[in-house]
Amino acid sequence: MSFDILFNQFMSGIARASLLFLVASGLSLTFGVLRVLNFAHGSLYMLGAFVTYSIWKGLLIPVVGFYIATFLAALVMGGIGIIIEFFLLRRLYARGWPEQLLVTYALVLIITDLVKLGWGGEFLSIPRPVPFKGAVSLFGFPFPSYNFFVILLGLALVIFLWWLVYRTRIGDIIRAAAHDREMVAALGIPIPWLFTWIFVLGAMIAGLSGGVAGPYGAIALGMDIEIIVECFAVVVIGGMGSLPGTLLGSFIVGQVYAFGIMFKPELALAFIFMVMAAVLIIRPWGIFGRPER
Amino acid sequence: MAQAKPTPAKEPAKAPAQAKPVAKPAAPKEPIKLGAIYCFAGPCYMYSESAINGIRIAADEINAKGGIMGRKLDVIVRDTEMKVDVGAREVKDLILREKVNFLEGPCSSGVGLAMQVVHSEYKVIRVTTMANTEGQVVDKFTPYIVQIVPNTYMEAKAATRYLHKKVPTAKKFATINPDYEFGRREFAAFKEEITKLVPDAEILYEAWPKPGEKDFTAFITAIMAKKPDAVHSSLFGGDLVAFTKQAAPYEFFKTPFIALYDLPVLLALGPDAPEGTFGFGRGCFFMDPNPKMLEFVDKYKKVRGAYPDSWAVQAYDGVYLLKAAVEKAKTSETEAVIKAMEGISIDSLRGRFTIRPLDHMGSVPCYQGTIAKDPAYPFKIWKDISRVPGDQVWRSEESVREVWKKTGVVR
Amino acid sequence: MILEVKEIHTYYGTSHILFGISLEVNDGEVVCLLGRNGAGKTTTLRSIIGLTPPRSGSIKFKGQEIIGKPPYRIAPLGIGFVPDDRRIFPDLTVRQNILVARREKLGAIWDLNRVYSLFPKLKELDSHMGNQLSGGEQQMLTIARTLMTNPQLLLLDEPGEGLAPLVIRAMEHQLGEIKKLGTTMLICEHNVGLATALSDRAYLMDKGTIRYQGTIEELRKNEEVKKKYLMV
Amino acid sequence: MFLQTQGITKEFGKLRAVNQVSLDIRKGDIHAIIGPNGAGKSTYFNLITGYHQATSGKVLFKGEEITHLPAYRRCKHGITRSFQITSIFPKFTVYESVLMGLLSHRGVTLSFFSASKKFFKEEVYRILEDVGLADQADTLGDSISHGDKKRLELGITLGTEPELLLLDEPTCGMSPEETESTMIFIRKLVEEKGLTILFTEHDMSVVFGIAKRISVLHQGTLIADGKPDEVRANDEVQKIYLGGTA
Amino acid sequence: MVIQKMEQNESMVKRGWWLILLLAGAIIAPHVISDFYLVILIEALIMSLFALSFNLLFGYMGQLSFGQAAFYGLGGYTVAMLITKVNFNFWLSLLAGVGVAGFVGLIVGFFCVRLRGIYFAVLTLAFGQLLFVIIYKWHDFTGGDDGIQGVFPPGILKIPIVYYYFVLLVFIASAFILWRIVNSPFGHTLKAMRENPERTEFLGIHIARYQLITFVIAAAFAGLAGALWVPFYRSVAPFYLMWIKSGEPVMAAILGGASTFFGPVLGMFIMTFIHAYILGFTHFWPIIMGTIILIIIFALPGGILEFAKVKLKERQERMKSAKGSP
Ligand SMILES: Nc1ncnc2c1ncn2[C@@H]1O[C@H](COP(=O)(O)OP(=O)(O)OP(=O)(O)O)[C@@H](O)[C@H]1O
Ligand SMILES: Nc1ncnc2c1ncn2[C@@H]1O[C@H](COP(=O)(O)OP(=O)(O)OP(=O)(O)O)[C@@H](O)[C@H]1O
Ligand SMILES: [Mg+2]
Ligand SMILES: [Mg+2]
Repeated sequence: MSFDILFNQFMSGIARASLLFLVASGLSLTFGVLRVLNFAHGSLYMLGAFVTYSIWKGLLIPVVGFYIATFLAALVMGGIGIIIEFFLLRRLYARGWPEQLLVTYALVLIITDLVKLGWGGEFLSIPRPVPFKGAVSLFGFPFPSYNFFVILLGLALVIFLWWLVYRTRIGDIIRAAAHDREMVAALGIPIPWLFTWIFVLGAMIAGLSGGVAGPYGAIALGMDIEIIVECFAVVVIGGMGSLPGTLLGSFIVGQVYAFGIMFKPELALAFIFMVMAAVLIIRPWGIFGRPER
Repeated sequence: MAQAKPTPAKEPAKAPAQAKPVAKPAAPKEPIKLGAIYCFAGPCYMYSESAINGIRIAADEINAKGGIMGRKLDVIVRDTEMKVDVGAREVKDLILREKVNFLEGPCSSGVGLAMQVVHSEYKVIRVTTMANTEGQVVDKFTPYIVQIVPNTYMEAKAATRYLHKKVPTAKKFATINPDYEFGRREFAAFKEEITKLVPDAEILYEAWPKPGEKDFTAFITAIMAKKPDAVHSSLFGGDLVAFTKQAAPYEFFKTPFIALYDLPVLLALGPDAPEGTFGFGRGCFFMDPNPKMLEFVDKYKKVRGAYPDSWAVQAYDGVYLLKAAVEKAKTSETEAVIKAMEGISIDSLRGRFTIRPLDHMGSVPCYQGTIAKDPAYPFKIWKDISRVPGDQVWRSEESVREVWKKTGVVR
Repeated sequence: MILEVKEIHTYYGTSHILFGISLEVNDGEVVCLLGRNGAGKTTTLRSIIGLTPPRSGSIKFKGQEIIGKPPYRIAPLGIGFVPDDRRIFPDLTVRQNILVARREKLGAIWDLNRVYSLFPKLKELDSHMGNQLSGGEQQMLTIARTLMTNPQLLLLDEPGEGLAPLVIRAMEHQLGEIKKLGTTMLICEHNVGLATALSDRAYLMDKGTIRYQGTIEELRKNEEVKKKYLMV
Repeated sequence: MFLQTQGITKEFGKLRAVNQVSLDIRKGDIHAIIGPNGAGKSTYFNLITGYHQATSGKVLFKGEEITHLPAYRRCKHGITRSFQITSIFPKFTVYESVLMGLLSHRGVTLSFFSASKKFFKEEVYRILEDVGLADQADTLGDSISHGDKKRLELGITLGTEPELLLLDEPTCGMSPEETESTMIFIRKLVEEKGLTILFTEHDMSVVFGIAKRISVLHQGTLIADGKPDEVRANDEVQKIYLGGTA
Repeated sequence: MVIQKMEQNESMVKRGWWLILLLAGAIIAPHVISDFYLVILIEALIMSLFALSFNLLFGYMGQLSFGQAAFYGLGGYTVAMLITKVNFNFWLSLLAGVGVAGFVGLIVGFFCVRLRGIYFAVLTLAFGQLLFVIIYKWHDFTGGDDGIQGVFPPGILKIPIVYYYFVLLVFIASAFILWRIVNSPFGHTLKAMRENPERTEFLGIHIARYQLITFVIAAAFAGLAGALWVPFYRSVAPFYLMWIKSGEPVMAAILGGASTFFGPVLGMFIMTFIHAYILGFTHFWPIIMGTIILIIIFALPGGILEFAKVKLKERQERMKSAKGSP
């Protein structure tokens, strides 16, 4: 097998990894701080895609319409994030994580039906925006330039989140609160708002990635469940709540899938779970995760 | 009539006591109940909505004209959530609680197979208009099933012929099929047919994305790396939309390609639909613009404000098939209707078709075409349309019997 | 008077813990709460900072009613709380643990250097993670962290717990320094030496009520109190 | 020899928390380990009880090497510990908590079909009387006070009927009165039940009140070991730890 | 002490009445309800058994398994394959279903029990999905996504009402066994591990071994539930192993009250019946279910039974204090 073919497969794995990272990073962030494994993250992603579509359709602005729509959709999802955090999650932090999990699961159910009611379950699609319509040539093989856009966006998000979590005081507070919110509050830091904003940030990332997914593939019912299971695989492999872990997890899942498809297509999916199980057997808390003790 | 044995289990089906025949001969004016059971979840949601629309329009028409033999047609809708256990249970509910006379649906083949055991036990007929696995009529046949959607075997065979006609020189193929019953059967039929048509055909690569996959990049590069002459696919719906958009920048569509480019997909793709690429489908207005169909389109547009897709068309036909059979049998009693159904011919939106007595498969047509712009529509449709009547591509009776021998169906 | 607690009743769920506690702390004073295990000392402190808000009564800080406010509103008014169970943030280094509590304000006396000079051991551990500290090191860190909020009133729950004698001595000295800087303190402490060395006055608690109050001298003179609570 | 550590060492990265400590603990002793904060006392305990694995060196218990045994096996050998930060069962009643230790020690935890209520009632109450929690038998673990929790933990460990009991700051957080009663109780355990006790403590009145032998750790190294008076007289110990307080 | 004992006896009698009443109800139920609700009742019983198996892990051992459906599905598949492929004896097939589920539980559990909390949940989810993918992909052996149809129980068991009594019997026996287990010293150890694994380990308990035993027991009972379900619906499909199915007992346990023995049963009954009822007139079931979950979690913290228990206790206390004061 020649190099250019392998390289191309590698690049398609990278593209997939970027999209996965976009989605999974929000999941990982909310888990890292709020200790809430947000099942509804995929649903926010799906909703973000549908909202982007509607705004894009309504705006009818040629070139930049899609970018504006995605940005606005991210804001809308942030707003929905505020509602969810303020009215639901906030009342549950004192309770066990299983109940939080169940509440976000309830949101999955509710959002699915809301999308059905609002958009009727058609497959929608946004054409790829200028200037990412075509392809560039990599070793004589075309590579869609929109994939580059997704990769760049993923990188930008990595840098932003890394800066936020490890280089700012907010980040210190986030990591402190992840462990002991009562004590952080007793130091005079307004915890509830911190949590709201973190959740909102997570929701906005979900909305943004949903918007980006529009031109990437199709907007359709079921994309929530499809993505969330893979995101779980990503965060579990990388270590839950760890930013570098999420990055590595996305990379691994993307590449395992891409090369699985190339060499043994019918087992590509099984490979992901096998890798996941293997990682967990060797390092039960994921590659960058920390043991509980 | 021979009794179908659902399994090779020792128990003979000695009119099982538990299966209380519920569809009793009714008082003349009692309505006829049709249980419409579809899958309102995920990718099936939209198809199911369409089907229900088609069924409701048909029922309204029939009722406006005085019903079936003077009896009103009641439609009761149920949801399987695309889960086999829910599907099986909802069928029981329709039979036991709602006491339906007939069933129509579902969307998912797996759910259809699970349901079939149940309604066959309770002796209620189901017309399947969407779930099209051959398994229902061939491998796991029971007399309580009637299929009026081209089954996987017919559909893929016809599509393969079209592809071959268009690119007769193609020898090296790649395939990409959703990895479940439907895709697997389509692939098998493609393989069988293409080796018949092109004896030295070679399948270089089989891609098996999971249903619901939205990222095909890796599949696309893997296929292109093999440089096939043509690509066969049974991708459909949102998956096909995603595939098409991701494949286009790779200049994938320079290679001849055929997939289930029906109305909803073309609508969603809009300008992104690849012109010159081949599609196959199950019958909507641009595939079969006969007067009856166009009349239906007008009606549908009035009610729903949109073009009907083939799912609405087939569901609509299903209701009229039942009407014809009941009127022929002059009763809604199951066994009589089955008898009437066998060999019946009706004029449907897709032209005339007949139910083959042996396996209750309708000789419904398969359609293929080439994607093209049409000034009359704001979206792309097909040209070079080919309509293949079902009896040209369906499995021969011997072949059906052969399968039955293996799976233990006695008839 | 900087803190005035009047007739508070506090519950954990359905169990009634504090039965009308009243106490006062004057500006610049160090007051200690003494009492056996389970008397309700911790609960009193938690009531003041708002972690277990009382159901009734009144708590005034600098004349302002603070009952019903959440802890993150109460703390910035100038109250710092040092919990008995330390609660170090495990994922942060010692330095980050300290800095996370920093609150910029005018006339702030505490900064990183100052707390490091108060607890030199912490400076050595500067980049260690919070979960790698020994018990006593954690105790130092939790006090240092709270000092960074520059509180006017410091609530200390057993600050000497788990500390080596020399460190206690040093802390006694440092708390004395803090006191000299004008910081008011309310301390719960079982280490009588530490408690009495610093305090001006004391309250004795028993089963959720105040049993006795007085200056340290009065306490020392009261034979019964001396025997029961001071063990000297 | 009852418990013996031979050159035991524990490294956390670059830090040597415990450095080549060789120590013999005699049966029936009350043996105190003291030292400044961060000296390595808890880590030393952790090495004996199996919470941490030693980097090098050996732990021998009754002549048998237990250096690499998992924690639960050491407990079965008769070594039980308390934790510096009290570790109890929050949603168990005091009674149920103590019962757990007994069930484990008497080896009935694999019986599936008999009611656990029926087991060891008297023994549990005897322990509860001993630690002074009998009147709180039906109170939940997380709703007793800090000091009571310490005693509960002691009660739980006693359920396993250990031969060697390691107590990490047993009276820390106790009021003077309770400290006194705990001291009396510990002494009684040794005298009546023949237990061996190894403990750490920063309260010098406790250490010099009950310990028969004292070892001093400093920066992971053993710097003194002997009778209380000898240790008290040690200049270095005075300098780094006691500072004239005892 | 004596008074306490008497009170205990009294409450035991009370509880006993409860059970006898329920049992009587269960015995006459099929004669008073419609055919359809008999079907639902059978479903609810089987699923309750599934929920109980889950709650042994969740409520008692304190570990949330998100892959319990894998064992449920394996039990079902074993029965289905044995009956349809080799014409195996029905009763032995049931046993085999239990055995296979338990055996796979042993392998999966070996890896899972080393983790706690959400990590455990996600690892079980991963293994569950792996098993799902295997069944789904192994088309030749398992029938792939089609599943297996035509799994008939023998003879009169085909009659729903007979099957109902059979299921009822199995359910009662299983519930009794589980009840004994959670109240045994073994159960006490489980609860201790839930409360504080570290403390328990240092009392001489090999945590992993006890969790593994429990995991296997739970897997076996889940397998039994699956093995009962499949012949009732005559078919099995890979969906039965999927994580969405694993979510059902989780919901049931939290809704009904995971800290009570019968909470998950109550939760499962409510879910099954409401589901069956609501699907009758709308396909917007998810939004309704979602809302119900939210309402129960916010209005009845701890789940229905737990909430009722707390309220009852509060009332008793109030009455006691009212009586106490002259
Ligand atoms: N898990 C760990 N990782 C890294 N360093 C650790 C870890 N546990 C302890 N240490 C370090 O080892 C040293 C000894 O700690 P240890 O807890 O044994 O002290 P100690 O003597 O018990 O002190 P104290 O009296 O304060 O409880 C300390 O400097 C501590 O920071
Ligand atoms: N979380 C809780 N839930 C219920 N009751 C509690 C809780 N915490 C403490 N209590 C009860 O409140 C009472 C007072 O406890 P508190 O911790 O205030 O005592 P304390 O005086 O600080 O004792 P110590 O000196 O042991 O720390 C105790 O009887 C205890 O049982
Ligand atoms: Mg206290
Ligand atoms: Mg220590």
